[in-house]
Amino acid sequence: MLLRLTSPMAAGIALFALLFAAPLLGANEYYSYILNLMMIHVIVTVGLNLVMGHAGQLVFANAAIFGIGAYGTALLMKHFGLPFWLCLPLGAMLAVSIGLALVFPALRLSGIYLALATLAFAQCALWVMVHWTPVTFGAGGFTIPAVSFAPLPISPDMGMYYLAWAVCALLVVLARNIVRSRIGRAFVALSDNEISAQSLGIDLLRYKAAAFGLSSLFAGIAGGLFAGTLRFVGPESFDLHQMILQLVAVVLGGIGSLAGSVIGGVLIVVVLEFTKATKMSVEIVFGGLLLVFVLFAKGGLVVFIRRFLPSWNETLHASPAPRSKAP
Amino acid sequence: MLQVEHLNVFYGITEVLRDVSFTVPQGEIFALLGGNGSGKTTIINTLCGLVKPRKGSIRLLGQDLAGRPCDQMVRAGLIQVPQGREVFASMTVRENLEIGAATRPAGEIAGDLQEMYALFPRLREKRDRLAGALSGGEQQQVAIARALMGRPRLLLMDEPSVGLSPIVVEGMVETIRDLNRTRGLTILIVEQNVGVAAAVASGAYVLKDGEIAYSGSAPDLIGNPEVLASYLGR
Amino acid sequence: MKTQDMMIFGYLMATGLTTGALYALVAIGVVVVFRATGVVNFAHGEMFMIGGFLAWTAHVMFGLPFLVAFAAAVAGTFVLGIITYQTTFRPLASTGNQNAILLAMVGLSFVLKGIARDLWGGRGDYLSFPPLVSPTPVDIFGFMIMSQQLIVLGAAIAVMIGFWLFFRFTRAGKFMQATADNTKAARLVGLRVDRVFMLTFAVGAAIAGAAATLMAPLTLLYPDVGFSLFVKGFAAAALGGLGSIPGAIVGGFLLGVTEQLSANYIATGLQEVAAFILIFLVMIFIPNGLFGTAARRRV
Amino acid sequence: MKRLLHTLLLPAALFAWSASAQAQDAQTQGITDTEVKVGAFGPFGGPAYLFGKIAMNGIEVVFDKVNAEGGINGRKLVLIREDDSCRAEGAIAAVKKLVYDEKVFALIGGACSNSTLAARAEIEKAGVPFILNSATSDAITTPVARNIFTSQITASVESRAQVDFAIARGAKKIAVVAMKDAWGMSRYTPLMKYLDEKGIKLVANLELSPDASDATPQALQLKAAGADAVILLLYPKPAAIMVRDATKLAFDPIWIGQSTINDLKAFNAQVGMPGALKNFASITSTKFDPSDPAIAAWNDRLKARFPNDEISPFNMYGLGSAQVFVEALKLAGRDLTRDKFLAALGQLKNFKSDAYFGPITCNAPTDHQCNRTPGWFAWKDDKLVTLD
Repeated sequence: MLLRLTSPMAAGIALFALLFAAPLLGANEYYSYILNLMMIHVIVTVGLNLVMGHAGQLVFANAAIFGIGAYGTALLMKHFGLPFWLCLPLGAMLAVSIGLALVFPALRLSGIYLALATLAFAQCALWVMVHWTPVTFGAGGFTIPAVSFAPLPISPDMGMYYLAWAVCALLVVLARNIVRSRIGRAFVALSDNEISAQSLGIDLLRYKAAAFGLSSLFAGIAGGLFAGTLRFVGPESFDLHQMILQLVAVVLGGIGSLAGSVIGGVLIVVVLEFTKATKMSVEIVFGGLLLVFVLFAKGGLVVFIRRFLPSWNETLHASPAPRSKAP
Repeated sequence: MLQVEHLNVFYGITEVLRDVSFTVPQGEIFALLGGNGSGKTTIINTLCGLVKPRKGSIRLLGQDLAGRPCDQMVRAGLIQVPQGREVFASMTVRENLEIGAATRPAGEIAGDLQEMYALFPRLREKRDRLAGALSGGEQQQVAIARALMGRPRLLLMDEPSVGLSPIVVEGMVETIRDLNRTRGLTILIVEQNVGVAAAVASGAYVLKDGEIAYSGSAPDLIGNPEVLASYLGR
Repeated sequence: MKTQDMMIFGYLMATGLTTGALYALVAIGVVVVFRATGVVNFAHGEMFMIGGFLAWTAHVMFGLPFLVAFAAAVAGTFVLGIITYQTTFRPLASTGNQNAILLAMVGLSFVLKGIARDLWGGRGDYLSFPPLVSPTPVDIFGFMIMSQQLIVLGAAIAVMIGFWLFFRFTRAGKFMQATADNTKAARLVGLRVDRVFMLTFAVGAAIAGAAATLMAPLTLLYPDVGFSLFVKGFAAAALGGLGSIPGAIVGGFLLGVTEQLSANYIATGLQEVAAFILIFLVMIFIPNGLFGTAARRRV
Repeated sequence: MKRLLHTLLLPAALFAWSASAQAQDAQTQGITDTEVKVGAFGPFGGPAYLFGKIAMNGIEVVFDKVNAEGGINGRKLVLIREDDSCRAEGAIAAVKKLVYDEKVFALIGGACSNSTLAARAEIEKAGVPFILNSATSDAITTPVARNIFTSQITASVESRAQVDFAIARGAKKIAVVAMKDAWGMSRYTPLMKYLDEKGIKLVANLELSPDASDATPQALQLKAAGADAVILLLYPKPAAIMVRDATKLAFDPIWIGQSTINDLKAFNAQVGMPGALKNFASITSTKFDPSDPAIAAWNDRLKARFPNDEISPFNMYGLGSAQVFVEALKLAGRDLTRDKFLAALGQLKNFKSDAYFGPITCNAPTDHQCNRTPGWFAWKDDKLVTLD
C-alpha cells in the first residue's frame, strides 16, 4: 500500500501515537479521562462535519442522536444484560435508524427550516428520554456496570480508553476515504446547489440519506463509548449545551475539513476544561467562539494552519453558500 | 447629460464590461442593444448603483457618481424601471407609488401622485388593488410610475417589453414617447426587441462581449442588416 | 357534572388565549424579521429575556414607575436588535450563507444568556416582578381570571394594533414592508435597505422587550426563559406560515389553546413538548403554515 | 501480531502497578503537617449555582474560621473548588481532577443529583471520603458505599415527611404535582413507594414543567378532584405558579412543599397573591432563614468574604457540611488517615451544627444518611415561623 505521507496525515498519525502513549507516559486518571472524552468528541465532530460541512445540511439534532446512541447502548446492557461489545453496535444502529428518519424533513427543508425542525426533533427526543420512564428510567438517568475487558488484563477505564482510541482512529480513516470517494464529491455538489446536483444525476434521497446515516453512525458510536466511559446515562448530557459544544467543534476546526474536525473535537474539550478552571462563563466562551469564528474565521483553524504550513494539502469542502430554499 | 467613460466592471475575476464609454444627451431617448450576456443589464445596474465599477466615471450633469450606492444614484436622478417590473406585489398600487418617492420628503408626494394618476388613468382606478394582482401591462405602468415618483433626471428602462403582449407593448411605446415629448425626460432604454428601440430611440449603442461595438443614430443602426446580423444575432 | 366540564373548558380557553397572546407577541417579532430578511432570529428569545431583566432593573431595583421600565425595556431591546443585526446579519448577508447567519445567531444567543446570568443570575434562582394591578382575581361570567392576565391580553392586543398601525400608516413601516416584499425593488427606489434591515431587527427585538415587560409578572424572570419562549414564538410563527403577521397571531392563540387542552385532556407532561411536536410536524407537513403563501399579504 | 498484543498489554500492566502504588499513598493523600486539602465540586453558574457555588461559599467561611483559630491539629484547611456544570461528564471530570490531579484528602459537595450519582462510581473506586451536602437523591448514598456520607436530608426522608405531614393534618384526599426532571424523579419515586406502603391512593397525580408560566389545567384538575392536601415536588418557580393559579380559582388546600422552597419570603413575592400561603408549609433541613439574628455572625463572615454573592439559605448547606467535616477531622486525631477519618465520621452521634435543623448521626456501616430530621416552616403574618 502506498501512503503519501502528507502533512495532515503525518499530524494525524502523530496525534494518535501520542494519544496511545499518553497513559503509558504517566497521564493520571484525570488526564486519561479528558483524552478519552476528546476522542469521543472527535468522532462526533467528524460525523457532524460530514453532514454539516461537506453536505451543507444544518442539523441541530446531532446532540440528540449522540444521546440516542448512548441510551441505546446502555439500555440494552441494563434491560437485557447484553455485553457491551454487542450493545455498542446495536445502539449505533438505533441512532442511525432514527438519524435516517430525519432525511425526510431534509428532503423538503434546508437552511434555517431544517435547523429548526431538527432542533424541535431533538427536544422531542429529550422529552422522550425524560418521560418514557419504564424504558429510559426517566430524568434521573441510570448507571451501568463497568465494562469488563476480560480476558485482557486491563482495567475497565483503560479498556474504554483504548477502545475509544481504536474506534476513533478507524472512523477518522473511514471518513477520510468517504470524503475522497464519489460519495464525498456528491456531498459537496449537494451543498453547492441541490438543483444542479440533481441535474448532474445525483440522487438527492440517496446522498442525503448517506450524509445523515453516516453522521448518525458516528454520533451513535460516540454515544455508546460515552455511556461506557461515564457508566451513567442521563438526559441532560444531550441538551442544548451539548449541541453548542458540537457546533463549536465543527466551526472551530473548520467547516468541511476532516483535519479541522479532529482539531475541533480535541480543542472543545480543552477549552471546556480551561473555561471551568478559570471560572469563565461556559455560555459566553462557547457562544463567543461560535460567533467569532463564523464572523472572522469562516474556514476555522485549518485555514491558519494552511497559511503557515504550505505542505498542509487537504482539500477543503466548505460549502460556499448554501442558500436556504423556501419551504 | 450622462457621460460614461472607460467603465470597467468585474464579477469576481470575470470582466463583464471593458472600457465602455458612451453619452446620452439631454432630452433624448437612447437605446442600448445587444444579445444575451453582452453586458447591457450590467451597465444599467452599474448606473443605478447595484453594481460597483472597478474603473471609470459616470457623470450626470457633470457630477461623477461612479461607485455610489443605489440610494445616492436615485437621489441624483438615475432611476431604473427594472426588468420584469419588480412591483411590491403585496402592497397596493398607491403604496407602490408612494414608496417610489422614498427619497423625497413625505409632504411633496401628494401632487406627484395625482400627476401619475393623470398619466396612467388605469392606476387611479386600481389604486387600492394589490400590485401583484394586476395584469402585466398594468404592472409595467406601476413600475414606470413608481420610478417617476422619484423624479428622475434620467430614466433607465431595462427590457420594458419583456413578457408583454404586442398590444400592450404598443401602448408602452406610446407612453415612453409621451414622457419624452411632454416632460422632456431623458431616457436610456435597454432592449433586445429592436422594434421597440427603433420606435422610440434617437440614438443607439450596440454592445458585444462587454464592449461598445457600434454606435450611431437609431434608424441607421437598425436599418443596417450587418449590424443586426453580427451583433444582435439576427 | 356537565356544567363543571364546561367550566373547566372555559378556563382552559381563557388561559390558552392569554398565554397565546404572549406567544403571538413573540411570534410577531420573529415574523417581522423573517419577512424582511428571510432569516429566523435565533436570539429572539434572549431579546425577550434581557428586556424582562431591564424592566426588572428599572422597576424593582431602582423603583422607577412601570411605564418608565416599559420604555427602558423597549429601548434596550431596540438597541439589542441593532447589535444583533450588526454582529450577525450584516457581516454575513452578502455571502448569502444562511447557515452561517444562523450559527452566528446561535452563538450570540448563548453569549447573551451568559451575560444575563452574570448580571442578573446571582440573585436567587428566579426574580419576581410585582404585578401591575391588584392580584385578586376578577370574576367574569363566573370565571376567575387574574387581572394581570387580562392586562397582558389587553396590552398584547394593544401592541399588535400599534404595530398594525405602524405598518399601515407610517412611512418607516411601509419601507419595512416594501423591503420585505421585494428587496431589489426597494433598493432601486432608493431605500437604504441595510438601514431598513437594521430597523427591522430593532423593531422585532423591541416587540420582544414589550412582551417581556408585560409577561414578567406571570413568567417570572430567569436567564433561561428566553429559549423556551423563542420556541413557543417560533412554533406559533411556523404555524401561521412564518411570513404572515396575522398568521403569527392566530398561530400564537392556537398554540396557547392547544397547550392547555393537551395538558388537561391528554397528559400534563405534554405542556412543555407540545410546541416542539407542532414545529416538527408543521415544518414537515405544512411548511407554508396553515394559511399557505396566500397569507403573505400585508400585516 | 504478537508485538501488537504486547503493546496492548503494556499499559494495563503499568496501570496495575501504578494503582497499587496509589493505594499506599491514598490513605494520607492531601495531608501534610500543615494542611489538609479538601475538594468541592458543583456548578459555578447556571440555574443550579445555588447548590454549588453558594454552598461552597458556606464551606469556605467555616474553613476560614477554623484556620483563623489555628486549624485542626495544626493543619490548615484548603478548599479547592471544581466546576461540574451540573453535568454527568463534568462531575466525573471534576472528581477525577480533584482526586488524581489535585490529590485532595476528601471531598465535600455534590450539588445536582444526576451528576453526583454519575460520579459515585468514581468516588467509590477512589476511596476518597465524601460528604454530600446538597443533592438529595437517595441513590447516591444507598446502597451504602464505605466512603460516602450525606449530611443533607435525602429525598426519601423528605417525601415520607411530606406524606406524614398531610396525614397528621387530617388530609383525606392527597394529590401530587411533580416536575419529572432528574431532581423531581429522585423524590417522586420514593414518594410513590411510601404512599403504596401506607395504602394511600392519590386523588390526582399531575406534572408541571419547571418552565411553566401557567398551571391552570393543574389547578382545575386538583380542584375537580377535591384534593385537601397537595404535595409539591416542584422548584420554587413552578410551585409559585401552581399556588398562584390555584388561589385564583379560590382553591386552597394544604400545600406541602419541600426543602428547595426554603426562602418563603421570596416565594411569597413570587406567588404575589395576598393570603395565598396561609395553608402552605415547607420542609427545611436548615435551622434559620438568612435574616435570623442567630446566624448573624456567619452572615457577616459571608458578606465580608463574598460581597458579590447574596446571602442565601443555600450557604447553610455548605456551612453545615463543613462543620460536620471539621468535627470528624477533630475526632480522627493527629495521625490522620482516610480510614481514621471515615471511622470518626461514621460514628458521629448527635452532632449539633449551626446550620442544620436536626442533629447529625451517622450509623456506619449500615446507614450513611446522617441527617434525618426535617424541620417545617410556614409563612405567617409576613414572617417565617417554625412548625412543630
